[in-house]
Amino acid sequence: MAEVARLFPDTEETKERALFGEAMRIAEAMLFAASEPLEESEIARRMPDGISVGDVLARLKQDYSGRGVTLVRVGNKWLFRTAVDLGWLLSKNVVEPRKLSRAALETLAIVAYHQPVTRAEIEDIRGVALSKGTMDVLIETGWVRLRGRRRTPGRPLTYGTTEAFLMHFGLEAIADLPGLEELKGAGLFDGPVPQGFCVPQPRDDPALTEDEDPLDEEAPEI
Amino acid sequence: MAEVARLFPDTEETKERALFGEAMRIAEAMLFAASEPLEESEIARRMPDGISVGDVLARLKQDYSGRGVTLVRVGNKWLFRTAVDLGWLLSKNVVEPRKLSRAALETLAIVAYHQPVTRAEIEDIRGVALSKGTMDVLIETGWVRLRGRRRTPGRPLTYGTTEAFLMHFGLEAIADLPGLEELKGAGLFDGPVPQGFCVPQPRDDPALTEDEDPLDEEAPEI
Amino acid sequence: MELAFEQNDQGPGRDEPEFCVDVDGFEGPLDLLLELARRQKVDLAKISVLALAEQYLAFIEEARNLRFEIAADYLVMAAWLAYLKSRLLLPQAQKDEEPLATDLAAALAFRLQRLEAIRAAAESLVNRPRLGRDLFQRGLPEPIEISKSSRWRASLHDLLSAYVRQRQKHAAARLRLKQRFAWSLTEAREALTKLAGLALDWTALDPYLLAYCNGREARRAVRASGLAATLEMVLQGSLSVRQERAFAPLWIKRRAAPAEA
Repeated sequence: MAEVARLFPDTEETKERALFGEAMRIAEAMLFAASEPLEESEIARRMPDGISVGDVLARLKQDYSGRGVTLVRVGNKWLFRTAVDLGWLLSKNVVEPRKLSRAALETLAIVAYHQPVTRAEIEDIRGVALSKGTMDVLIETGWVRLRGRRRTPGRPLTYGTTEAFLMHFGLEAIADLPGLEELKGAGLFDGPVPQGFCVPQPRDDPALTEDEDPLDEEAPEI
Repeated sequence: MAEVARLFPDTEETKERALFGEAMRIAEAMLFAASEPLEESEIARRMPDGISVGDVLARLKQDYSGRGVTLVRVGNKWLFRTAVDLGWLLSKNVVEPRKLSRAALETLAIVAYHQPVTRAEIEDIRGVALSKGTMDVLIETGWVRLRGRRRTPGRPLTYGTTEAFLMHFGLEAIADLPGLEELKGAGLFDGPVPQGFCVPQPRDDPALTEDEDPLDEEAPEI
Repeated sequence: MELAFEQNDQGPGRDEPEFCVDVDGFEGPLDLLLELARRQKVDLAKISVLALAEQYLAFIEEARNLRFEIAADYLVMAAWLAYLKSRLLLPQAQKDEEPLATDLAAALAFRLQRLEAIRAAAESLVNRPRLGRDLFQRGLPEPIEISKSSRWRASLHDLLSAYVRQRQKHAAARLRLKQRFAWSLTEAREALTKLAGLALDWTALDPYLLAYCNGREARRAVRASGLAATLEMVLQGSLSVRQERAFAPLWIKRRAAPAEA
């Protein structure tokens, strides 16, 4: 046989090349259809006689390199996988518009006008306890941030608004929040303005106030 | 811009080629990752600007022709699947598709070739009444669907095939039905019997035909 | 008659299996006719409808002789073929308003052709490479990950009216109502945390709590909230509580967290 091969080298080579091509097709189809990564030995079992599964897989891997899909080896198993840099194709970002709850909106308003403000102060103004979730939601919106800790017993956290807050509500600066007269003018009061009603001058200066300490290094308990 | 391109033809061409290559990678990754056939428009949405999705898919299809996995088109959708001749390799651990009864099979063929078609027309071709179960089985396979109602007395329901039908039988379009040309050539679609029943060509266009009404809102009686 | 149709249940006494007739084996009279036509071994287009009609009628007759129950469909077809046969045999009347017998025969031949064609089509359809049997989809699809993010909506007007609403309400409430004394659990916890920080040894709870009280109502509220907060802290392991007997004063003591110990 070896002699024959020497006599007709071209024919033999062509045949072998065809066989190798067929082996690659087989491995490709098996890997594509498999519902889990395939053992190399599993693929080897389907290879035509005399064809090395290692060669086939190496060649296939090379063929797929730089493509949208790549052939990867995990331990002794092989699988096709989306090229790493194309991962973005497989994720979809769905933005859901959501409305703030009334409690969150009211809390946000208090934070805006009264910042830096503590949870206890917010509760005092609203007259009801603040549920844990409300503050979480406001922090999630990116409109409220932890500023520091009030220099009082218990060192409660202080809250303030962010730049994103200004941006969302179309304010150039926090001082643009309307004062009492403007609020009245806007017809937001229904009935007479209560006695002793005053609107504080809000400030969102990033610098801490005199009675604020910086946040601790530890994870803050919000 | 065109002038610049003339000045630096290589650069422009190289750039475009790179962009096209990237588009091919994207289409390849999307189609590989998908569990269901993808709408061409879905792929088009992810193409870089100025790249035709049709060109990309045609090229990809060509690149994969003769391989273990091939890119095929079904209606307006595309999918990768294993090459036909390699079925033997993969059918080892496969659940045999449900075997259809002779009645169901013939009914399916009639629906495929004569759609949109009514139950009475099916019965006329087969020369026997259709048992209720037969149609139910076909609808359950997902290959046959209710299309609408024929605009004739009694407003009978019309049936047609689905995309799943095309996919299951490896057809790119309904016009690829085997033997369709012979059947048409033999004039078997437009004989004198039954009266007024003349279907020049099977069509599974979702749009209703002129003599079809949409299905009623009420639950259809199949 | 040279037709031989298999029958599942052959009578024990019957010696002529060739004559076993099983009408159930056919998908209706047209199917039976098609089978009979195939026996003529000619192109269906050139079939002798007369011969076919005679064969069908003979077949039905045979079945009746064997006392098989024959479905109405088959009998209707038999009646129609008997009519067709007589029309084909008799000369065509001049002013006959009925369709020509040859047209009827052609229509029948056409129907048989069509049925045969659709059968062949069905056959080639199911023998196509089929998905899940010969063709396979991606076995390991990579799912699209959908990450949901919220875009919060609120207008400046919403914000301002929320502010005014509560400030107004609260200001009004302050003027009109004498607020009922309440000591929230949070407050109680804060106070107790402070206390527990000090209570390295057993400390009586009551005197401390009573510091918050002025009046019976307040006393009750403080007791209730204080006790609830105490129990919560005991549950969390930050406090130990002791009571000598029912209604006796409560003693509390800070409990070191295990990690610190």
